[in-house]
Amino acid sequence: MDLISPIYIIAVSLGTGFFMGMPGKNLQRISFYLLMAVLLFNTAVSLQWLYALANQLTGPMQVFTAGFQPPFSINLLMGLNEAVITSMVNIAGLLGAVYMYSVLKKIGTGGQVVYLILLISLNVIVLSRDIFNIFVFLEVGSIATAGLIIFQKGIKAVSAGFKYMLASGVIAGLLLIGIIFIYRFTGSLNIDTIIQENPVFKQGALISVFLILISVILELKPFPANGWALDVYQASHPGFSAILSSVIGTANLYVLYKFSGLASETLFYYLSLIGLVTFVGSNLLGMNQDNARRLLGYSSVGQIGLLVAVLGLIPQANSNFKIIFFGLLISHYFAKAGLFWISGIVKKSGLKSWSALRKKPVLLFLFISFILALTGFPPFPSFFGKWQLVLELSAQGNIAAIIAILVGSFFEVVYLLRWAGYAIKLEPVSTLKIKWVKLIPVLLFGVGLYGAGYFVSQAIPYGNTINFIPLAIVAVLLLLDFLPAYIKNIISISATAWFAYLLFPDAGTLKIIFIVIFLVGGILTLIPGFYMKGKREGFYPSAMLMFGGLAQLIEAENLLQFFFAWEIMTIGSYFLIIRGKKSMIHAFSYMLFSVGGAYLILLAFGLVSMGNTGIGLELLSQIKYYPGIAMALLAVGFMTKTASLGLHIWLPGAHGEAESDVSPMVSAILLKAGVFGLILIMLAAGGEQNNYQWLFYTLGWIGALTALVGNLGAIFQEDAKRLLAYSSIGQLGYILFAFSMMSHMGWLTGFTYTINHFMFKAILFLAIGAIVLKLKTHNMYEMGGLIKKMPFSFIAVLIGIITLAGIPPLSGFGGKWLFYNAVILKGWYFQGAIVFFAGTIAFLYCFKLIYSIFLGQLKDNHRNVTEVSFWFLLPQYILIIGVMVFSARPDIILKPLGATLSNIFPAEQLTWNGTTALSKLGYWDATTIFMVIGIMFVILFGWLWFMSRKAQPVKQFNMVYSAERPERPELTHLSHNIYAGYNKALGFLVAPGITAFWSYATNFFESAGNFIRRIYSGNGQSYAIHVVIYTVVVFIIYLSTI
Amino acid sequence: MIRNFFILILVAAFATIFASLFLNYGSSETLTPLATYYAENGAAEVGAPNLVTSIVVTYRGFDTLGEVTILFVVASVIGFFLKKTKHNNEEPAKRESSEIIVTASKVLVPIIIVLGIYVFINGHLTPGGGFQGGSIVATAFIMLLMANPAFEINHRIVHAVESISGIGFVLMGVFGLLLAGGFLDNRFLPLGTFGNIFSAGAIPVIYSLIGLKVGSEMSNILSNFQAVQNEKM
Amino acid sequence: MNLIIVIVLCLLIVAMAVTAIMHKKLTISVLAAGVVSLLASVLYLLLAAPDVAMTEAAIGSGLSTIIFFYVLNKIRNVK
Amino acid sequence: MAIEIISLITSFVLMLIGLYGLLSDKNIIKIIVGFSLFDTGTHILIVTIGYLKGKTAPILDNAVGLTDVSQKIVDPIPQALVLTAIVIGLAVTALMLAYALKMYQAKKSLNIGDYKTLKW
Repeated sequence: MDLISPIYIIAVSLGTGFFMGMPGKNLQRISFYLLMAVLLFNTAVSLQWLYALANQLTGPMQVFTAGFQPPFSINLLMGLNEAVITSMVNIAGLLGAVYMYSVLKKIGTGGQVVYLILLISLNVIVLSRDIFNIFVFLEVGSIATAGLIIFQKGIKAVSAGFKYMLASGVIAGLLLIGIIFIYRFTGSLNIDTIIQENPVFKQGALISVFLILISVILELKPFPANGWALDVYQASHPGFSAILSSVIGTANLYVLYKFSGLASETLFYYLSLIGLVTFVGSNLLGMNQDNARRLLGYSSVGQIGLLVAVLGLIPQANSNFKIIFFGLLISHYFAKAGLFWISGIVKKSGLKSWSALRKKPVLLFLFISFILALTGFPPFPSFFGKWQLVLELSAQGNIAAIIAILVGSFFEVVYLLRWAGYAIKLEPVSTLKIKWVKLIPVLLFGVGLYGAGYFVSQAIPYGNTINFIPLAIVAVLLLLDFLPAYIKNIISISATAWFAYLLFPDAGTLKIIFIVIFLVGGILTLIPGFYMKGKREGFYPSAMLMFGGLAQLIEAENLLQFFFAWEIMTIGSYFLIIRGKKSMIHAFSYMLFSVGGAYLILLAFGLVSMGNTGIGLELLSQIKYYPGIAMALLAVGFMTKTASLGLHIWLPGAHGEAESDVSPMVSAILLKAGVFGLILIMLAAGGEQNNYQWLFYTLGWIGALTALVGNLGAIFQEDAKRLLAYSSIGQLGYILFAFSMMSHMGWLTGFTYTINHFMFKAILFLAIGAIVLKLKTHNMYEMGGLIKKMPFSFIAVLIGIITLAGIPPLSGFGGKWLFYNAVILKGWYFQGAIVFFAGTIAFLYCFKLIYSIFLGQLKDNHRNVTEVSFWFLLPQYILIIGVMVFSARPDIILKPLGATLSNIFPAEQLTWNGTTALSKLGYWDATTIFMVIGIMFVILFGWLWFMSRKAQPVKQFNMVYSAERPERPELTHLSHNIYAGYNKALGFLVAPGITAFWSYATNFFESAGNFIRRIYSGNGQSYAIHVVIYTVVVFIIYLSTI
Repeated sequence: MIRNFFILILVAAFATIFASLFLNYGSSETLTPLATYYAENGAAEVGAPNLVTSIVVTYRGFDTLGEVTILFVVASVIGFFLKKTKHNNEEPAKRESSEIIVTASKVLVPIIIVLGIYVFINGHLTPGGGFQGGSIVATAFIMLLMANPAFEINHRIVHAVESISGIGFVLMGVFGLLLAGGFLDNRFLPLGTFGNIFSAGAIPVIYSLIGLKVGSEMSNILSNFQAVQNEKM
Repeated sequence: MNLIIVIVLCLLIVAMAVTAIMHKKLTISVLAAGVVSLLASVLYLLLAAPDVAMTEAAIGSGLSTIIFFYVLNKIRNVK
Repeated sequence: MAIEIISLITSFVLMLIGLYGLLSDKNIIKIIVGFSLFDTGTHILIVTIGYLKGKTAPILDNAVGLTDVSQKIVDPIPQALVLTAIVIGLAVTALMLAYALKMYQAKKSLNIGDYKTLKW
């Protein structure tokens, strides 16, 4: 294979550049196309090398300038690394020029030449193996940068450019001093020769290496000596900011990578510290930004910091070093360029004005993809990069670094997702005019990002175990998003059914329960979608993302698959939740808790993998280091999804404000994902006699208190959906409590509760959701007397609350019976009493729910309402059949379940005699109870019906207020504020103390960020001072170690 | 004042870096192996008595390419940065230059240009070369500007010289690649007799092109600053 | 002999540099900086670097100072 | 004391003076002056590093001859490097001055503290 030597990239570009300097009007006209041609040529050359080297059609090529061997002449090296980086540089350069078409045209040949030379200089610094040569071309690059900054008119850009020049002038000086001394001490300027000299390094050489490295680091904008860079990001033309962030950053990082060959152990340690400080610090400060480009600047700085940290943390000999580095780098590259480019399309700088994207679905999709790539969600390369990074750091035992990385990532998530929320949710204030030339680069980078994600997933260990089929279905739905909702609904339901069909065959009893909840539940909750009009853009991809994630969660066999599925599910549910009208803020807090939880899980998985080989899920039962901490982290992580006490504050808003058919999805189904996770770790902990007694004891308490607080919260609600949401918190508290008992009976209770909650909460949320949709209000005091208008809904709600309250004959009672047995056998009397008390509270809100909606006076404006849609009733009645079957014949499920559990908890089993369950303490025959009470019910109901023939209907407004005049309309509703009295006694328990705690924490970080960022005073000279201080401080610390 | 005192302390702290370099400096009596190689083989390999020139033009010619590029970029940037805005495009206020300067420039400019050319053509033999010669040429250009502030026609010529010499430089590099050992190899022309003006392969040609390039680039930069002088703000 | 010249040169360089930094008048400071360059080029001669000396003289003290004066002149005209 | 030690010290002192000017002076022009002094300091440093006591310039004229060259000349490499560095220095200084001019045109002030529209 005959390849074009990389030297031609330089020769052709510079030749053309010089040619473009010729005077003449004709040249001016064609110069842009000349520029494009050269950029295309460069891209082609680097891509052919990439192709040839990646497929091992050729070896790396050395270019010896002037025909002499190094170190006597300057040599360029084109290896696989260089091919990758130069391809990245040239592709972005080419697309960047397309994007900047109008500004490059306007500014004329001078500007085009500068742009071209910038790219050349980047190619050279990547290829060159000579330190001084790299210095020269770094200078070329920084001068060209200073020139490109002023493409944007106005004093802001000019002063930013000057600040940049001052700082980079100082940095260049440091580099030059370092270079000349390294020559003095090693007698060479060639990197490879100097590295060979390494054994004879004298102290002076160490100092010069320090100077060289610190100056390259300073070029990479370490926090806090990076004020100049932020101004540049903000003030430059967005097309150039994109180049600056994704391309120049990349090339400079590669320079650092090359120079890091000179570094000693100590210097690597500093590299990692500097990188981590930058990552955490910069993202902390990013939280306070309102200007989109400045925010992107902070994020850029942070990402580069993370990459510097990786360079310092992971030895380059490690087989996964490259894929970690590449995974993180390529995400940053695509996403940052894409976001800066979009910022030039949106034009307005305030984050809130990005809502203009709402009207452009393609652009919005790309925007969100870029944001998710930066925050490290799957299927983007950064997800896999971060995953592998955490595993490698765990293998080193470097937990502190993992924590720092996760904290920094979390800060980044905070501001990026808040921004995404604005774009998705806020009312657009302006419309966008999009030029094709500006859209094409963004589009291509979006495609590239997904492609890179797939590539990286295949390159990391176990990455090929990821099942991408669910994501493919999501992609199909995205492409079909222009179709009417019912078609997409049919596709989604079929796909969910297909997942279920695929999963069923090799699932055990435990998994089957979750397959039913996740996927059959998914189908049932998708059915109401047929009622929805229009296209419901974005709904089905999100829903399938969530259900796909849930399916994969069940399917997962290793930690990576599990975490992948967990994150996919989280994103899907986020997009579902944020669809509600007032959901922006609630979806945001849901996401913060979810991401926080996910990071704890990730950290725990890191601990789990320590000292173990492989990443199979079975490792959870053989944790070698810090098993207690790992288990606790996992538990807390999963409890963010089950909304246990302390971590529950996101739930009422998120579930309450979600769309009518989304609430049942997230409440009845999604919460069980957390339960699934908890079961997973409990199984791994071993049976009753495990090493984590303290943990499960604590979880039991948390469960009990959650039940109490959730139910208390529910009784004070006037909003029907929030009432149900609080009830979910309480119910999940029961479930957590039951499983925490770690006994046979406890787990049977837990599963019974789980199945029940799935069914009755779906029924209730579907029923209430449909009513809310019809009446257009959530407030119960605005409803009333709907029993005659909506009899089917009434029956469904009635059955729902009977199940919920645990009244015989329905399955809730069975749950209670099992519960008392379990508590007594376990001996958790005190906690059990709390849960019992919580159960009585549940009666109160159940009563309130049915009374205020269906009984009492019909409101005037509801005189003409009719029964809710068939599509909402259908799943409710299917579920009611489920409740009936489970109530009448619980043994169908509980028997095989008990058999499975007996392997784990052999002691104190429940034994079955036909349909009669026997425990140590007594027996329970659900079928008989069901029959007896059913017969009694029919008799009593008939008698009542018979007796009430003569009842006299009362006119609607025939009522007496005992001489009091209701001041507000809601006071005419009897059940309004019905439990005010209890509030006096127990209100302190639901006082928003926990909310206050979280908002205090938020405020603390925000104001810390706000305080620290004041060092960025805007004074260019101060920025130069920062650079010097930074150097001196690092040097003095360094000096003490050599 | 406090701020300046703080900076003084900072600079003093910075001096510790220098101090530690200084303490490790040691003394050196002999050349580095790299320099020894150039000293021993430079004459035979490249054929130029001035070793600095051999290094600048050939061994490290690639640096020089970068350096020329820097000047080129700066000239371009300053070109569009300081470009006259439309509404300022009035006739420059004619500042009559004094008779002496005009006459002196007529006499001196050719001499200075010749001197500059001499310096860069002899770059491989004697001290000096492209940069030095180029800057001398640029000095002549300043004199022209001083004598005739509204100096416009030659601007195009300067640009053309700049372009052509730049392209020529790159072409010389490519010739080296195609006809000799590598990019910017001077040996595609015969090395000639050591010490002659036409010796050292392509070095005189390359260095002259560099000289022209540097001279015209600097002239460009200067004329842009000059142009601002006549502009209203 | 050379040693004494070098010492004197170096003292002058430092003195001029301090002048350049401390002096209130911009013209003086720019001029002093130019002189520093010029003196440096003499130093280069003594350090056996004639090429560098020529370059520093032509560029560092020549062209660079001229550009400074162009800018100063422009600013003064505006004032 | 040897020549190279003195000039080494001078180069360090010059760089420090330049740095002090760069960091302390409010006037943009004087900041640039400080920068150019710093630059000159680095040039002196580089040349000094190539200097060897009692050796001549690296030009192979009749006085040096062609034999045993390495015993007679100073190191030519730093000299080659410094040529490049000087030109780069000029380029940077010129561009900074162009910036200064533009900034002055916009706000009629040379005080660096007046250009703080972007911050935090």
